[in-house]
Amino acid sequence: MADLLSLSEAVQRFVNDGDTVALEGFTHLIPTAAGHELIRQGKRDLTLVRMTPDLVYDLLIGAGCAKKLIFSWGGNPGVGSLHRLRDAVERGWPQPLEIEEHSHADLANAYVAGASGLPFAVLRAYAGSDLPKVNPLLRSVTCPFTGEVLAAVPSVRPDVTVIHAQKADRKGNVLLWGILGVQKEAALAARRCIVTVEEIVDDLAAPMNACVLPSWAIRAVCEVPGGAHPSYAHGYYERDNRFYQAWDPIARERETFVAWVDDYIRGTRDYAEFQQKLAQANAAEAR
Amino acid sequence: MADLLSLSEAVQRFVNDGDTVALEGFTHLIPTAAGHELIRQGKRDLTLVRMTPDLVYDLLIGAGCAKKLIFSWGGNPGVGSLHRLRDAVERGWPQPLEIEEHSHADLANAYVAGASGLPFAVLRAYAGSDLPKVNPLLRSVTCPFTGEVLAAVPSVRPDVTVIHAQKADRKGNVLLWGILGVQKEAALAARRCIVTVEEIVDDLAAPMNACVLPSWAIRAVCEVPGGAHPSYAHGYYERDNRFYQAWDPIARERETFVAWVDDYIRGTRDYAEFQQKLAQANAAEAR
Amino acid sequence: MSAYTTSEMMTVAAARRLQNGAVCFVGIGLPSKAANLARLTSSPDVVLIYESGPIGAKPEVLPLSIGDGELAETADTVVPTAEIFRYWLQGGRIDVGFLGAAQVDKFGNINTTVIGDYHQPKVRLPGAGGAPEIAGSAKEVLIILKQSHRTFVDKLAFITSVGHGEGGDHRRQLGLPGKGPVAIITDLCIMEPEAGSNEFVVTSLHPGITREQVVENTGWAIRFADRLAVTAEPNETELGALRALEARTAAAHGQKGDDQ
Amino acid sequence: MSAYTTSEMMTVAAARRLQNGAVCFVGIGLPSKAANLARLTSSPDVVLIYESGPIGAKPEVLPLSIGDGELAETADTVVPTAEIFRYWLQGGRIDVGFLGAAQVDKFGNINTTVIGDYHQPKVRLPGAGGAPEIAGSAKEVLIILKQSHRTFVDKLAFITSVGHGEGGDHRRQLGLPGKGPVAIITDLCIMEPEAGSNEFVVTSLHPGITREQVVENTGWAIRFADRLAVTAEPNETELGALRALEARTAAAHGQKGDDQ
Repeated sequence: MADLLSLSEAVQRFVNDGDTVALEGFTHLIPTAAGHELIRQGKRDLTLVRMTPDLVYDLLIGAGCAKKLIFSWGGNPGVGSLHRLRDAVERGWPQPLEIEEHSHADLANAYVAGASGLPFAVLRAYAGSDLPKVNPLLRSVTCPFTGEVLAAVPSVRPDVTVIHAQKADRKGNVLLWGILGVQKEAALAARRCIVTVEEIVDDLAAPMNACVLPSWAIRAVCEVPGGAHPSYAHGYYERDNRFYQAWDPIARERETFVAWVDDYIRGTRDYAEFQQKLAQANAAEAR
Repeated sequence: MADLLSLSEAVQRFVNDGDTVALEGFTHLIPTAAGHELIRQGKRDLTLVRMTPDLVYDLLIGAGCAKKLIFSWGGNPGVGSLHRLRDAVERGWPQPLEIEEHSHADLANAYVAGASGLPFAVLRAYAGSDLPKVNPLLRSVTCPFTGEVLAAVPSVRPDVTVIHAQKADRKGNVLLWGILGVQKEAALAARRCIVTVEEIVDDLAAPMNACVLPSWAIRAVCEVPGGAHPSYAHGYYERDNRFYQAWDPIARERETFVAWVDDYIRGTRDYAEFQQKLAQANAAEAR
Repeated sequence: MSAYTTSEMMTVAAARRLQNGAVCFVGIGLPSKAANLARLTSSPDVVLIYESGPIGAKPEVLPLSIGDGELAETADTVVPTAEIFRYWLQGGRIDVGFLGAAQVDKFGNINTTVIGDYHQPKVRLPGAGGAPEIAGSAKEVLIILKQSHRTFVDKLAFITSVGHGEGGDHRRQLGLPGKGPVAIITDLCIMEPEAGSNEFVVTSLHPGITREQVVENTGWAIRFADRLAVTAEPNETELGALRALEARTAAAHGQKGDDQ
Repeated sequence: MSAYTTSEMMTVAAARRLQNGAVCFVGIGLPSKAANLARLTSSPDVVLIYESGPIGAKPEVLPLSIGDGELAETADTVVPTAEIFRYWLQGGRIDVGFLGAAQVDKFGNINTTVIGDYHQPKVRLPGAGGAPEIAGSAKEVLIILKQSHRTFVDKLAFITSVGHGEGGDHRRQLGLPGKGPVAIITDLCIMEPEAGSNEFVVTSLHPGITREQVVENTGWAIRFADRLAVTAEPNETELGALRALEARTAAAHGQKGDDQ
């Protein structure tokens, strides 16, 4: 059974330095609040897995939490580059970042294999692509019936997966809907799973075949309203496109980035205080 | 785009003698009406695939439509044996029936592989079981990362899959809910798919992440209310447990079976007439 | 204590083995009855998963099929059948696989396929269903079936689902993740694997049952544990819950739901 | 005919390539804009699939991300991302993969990974995303991008997603199921693979564009088809629909949604 915990306590209890950590959410329900908490608690040497690293990993990489990144598309969607990711890869700041690069189909299948307790996934992929030349983990397997050679990729089995969802009930059963991404697979592939939610309710009122993660399959549920900002939570709030654009100049230079992290994340006690601070800054700017 | 057709026309158009045919539905939404129509049209030499052969395949086998059965559990659930299946396997009546036997996990994965366009599925299965001794298609594959030896099974790619669902809209988009079984995978694994539905409606009103088969992924939608009898259609009617019990004496002897098929299936023009006849018989018995 | 049948004793004894909070992959028939009795008595938080797709089913009446609507309506969620086998069973999330059987042998191997030669069968049974992979991947397995010479046999014609294989550490050699059957619960007794050999020996006789009865109804030279217990009789709560469950089931279906 | 920009010409020309009823796997940015323009003009029954999960999306405004809520709300259904790649793309159900690119070469191979050495990159691009398998498995592929010396290069530093590989029947030798890129639509022209060599040659110049402009903006010795067409100008319907779509998008997002 999942415990209903504060995010701070959940991260303290379930995330260790050196862990392989997946924060998943495919443009929707990105667990930003959990990313902040990893920075506040100064987690180090993490191997970060995520199909689309996005702002949340730009932050973690720039803040020095990561030693390795496993990913399949690294950009600021609709805006441009992830400057902190590029700085780490290209110039080793704030520390060198090893990258292990896949395609979306590969990583999605790798999560499915992880959730299925299998050591590898099979897919039709990579013929003619240079990716296998730079990632020795992209191998092949031969069909014992047809002789066809297919791609074999290692399954993803994170130590910890963190996802954000719309609702949990008081027992810790979690419901998400809309763009589901690979969250369910990432949650089930992990040894430990933390779920942040918009709200905790008496009754999930889930449709019969909805995407529900039962309480006993996860470790902690944390109520963190707004925790997926600047991405969105279907039924709760929309994507903050302005913030994605605003991120570009913040992350472009090391100085502005460090100042922002010191101010907004290390300088706040928790996500609620961060939200307050951000709202104040936005209000001041609007004046 | 799916055509909205009568069941008779759909079977005529899309099922050929000698085809590999999957009628799926895991205790729920079993496409019985379609099974009847295959008999009415005298389809022959079919390779029948189905996890749980059930009454619908006992019928097809006894009526002489099948040359081979691929399955993983063959019984009359809650009642006992499938007498026509046994008679065909054990005594070759009305013709010899080749059987290819799997486990549920295997066939479910084989449908997933079929839907995924893969030639085989990988699962952790069969170690210590005698099934691979009698089914040469249960092979193995070695993980290129861990060296673990896993089971490899051929994917299922039926020529035709038939499923029953609750609703379609007028464009032919299909919605099902409740126990989903392997229907979606069986539908997508097939070259051609026929869906019988309880009703055709203006608006599916499907929840956002519901199990919907888009019209363009299937060939025909046929409105056949009650078409899953004696199984059930969630939200429409319940399982007719009495019929499962009544089937036992009907199917036990060749004579009673042939008489029943001649009377109720070959002796009726379509499923609606069958239902009428069955209702009359039940009413007569109740008097 | 009111009178009770050997069938009731079997179901109650099996239900007691299911720890509260355990995640249980439930076979239809006897396992489903015992698992639901556990849920209605000592283990209200047991999680019942059926291969058809319901996770966390809490049926008011026993299902007659493995995919009754009652299971879907009372579940926390209903997922595709393939997902049950892939993410939940093979994914290592099942604590207890609860199985019936047509025949078992002394190492808890199960036959549900055929009696006699596979190609010229004396009796053709339904086949594997979900059992081989439940037996392989559940963290542990409970087996429930009525005991007789015909069902407890010295040598299985066909091993559908492996228990402890040829005994000893054979199961580990096969690379199976789960630890296999930890108890066979019958209408006469409870058997558990002997340390080392993993041969099933009687560890508890149901009240009023003699060693001789067990020996007569076992197809191999069954042995008895040194410290042989007597199973506690069904108490009023257990019997009351079981009979109420069966009465509700009969009212709904006209059947008690323990066949097959 | 009202005046139009080269960008508009590119989008309109790309939209025209999408047959009504085609099932299209849509990349974000330019492909998404062109695919939605097709849906709003000549091909109302085109089926748009986005890798995030929506099937049959009919957005009123252009999505800024590949997983905007608008896509989910207007879709026939929304499935998990892994299912999109497994059942729908790899399953062989995609007629047209509609891709953007950072760079292409003369065989329609695509680089979205890196410029310069992989380990010491001059420019680090976002990476593969869904493109390699879309390029491999869609029945055919359309590529849309602005033409310049920097984007149409003689030799790619990195082949992220294969087009016709080294040309000729190389693609078939690789065992790829789809037939690969059938057109590259730019702001200057339309290129199509030459029969046999599968080298992309210009088959249609956009109105007012000269051969010299195309040559100047191509990093390889671009050739022109013997029968070189001139692309039809955008008509009022096309331009009207495109501008209305962009206006709705700008009103909703404060952006036109054509970046990246």
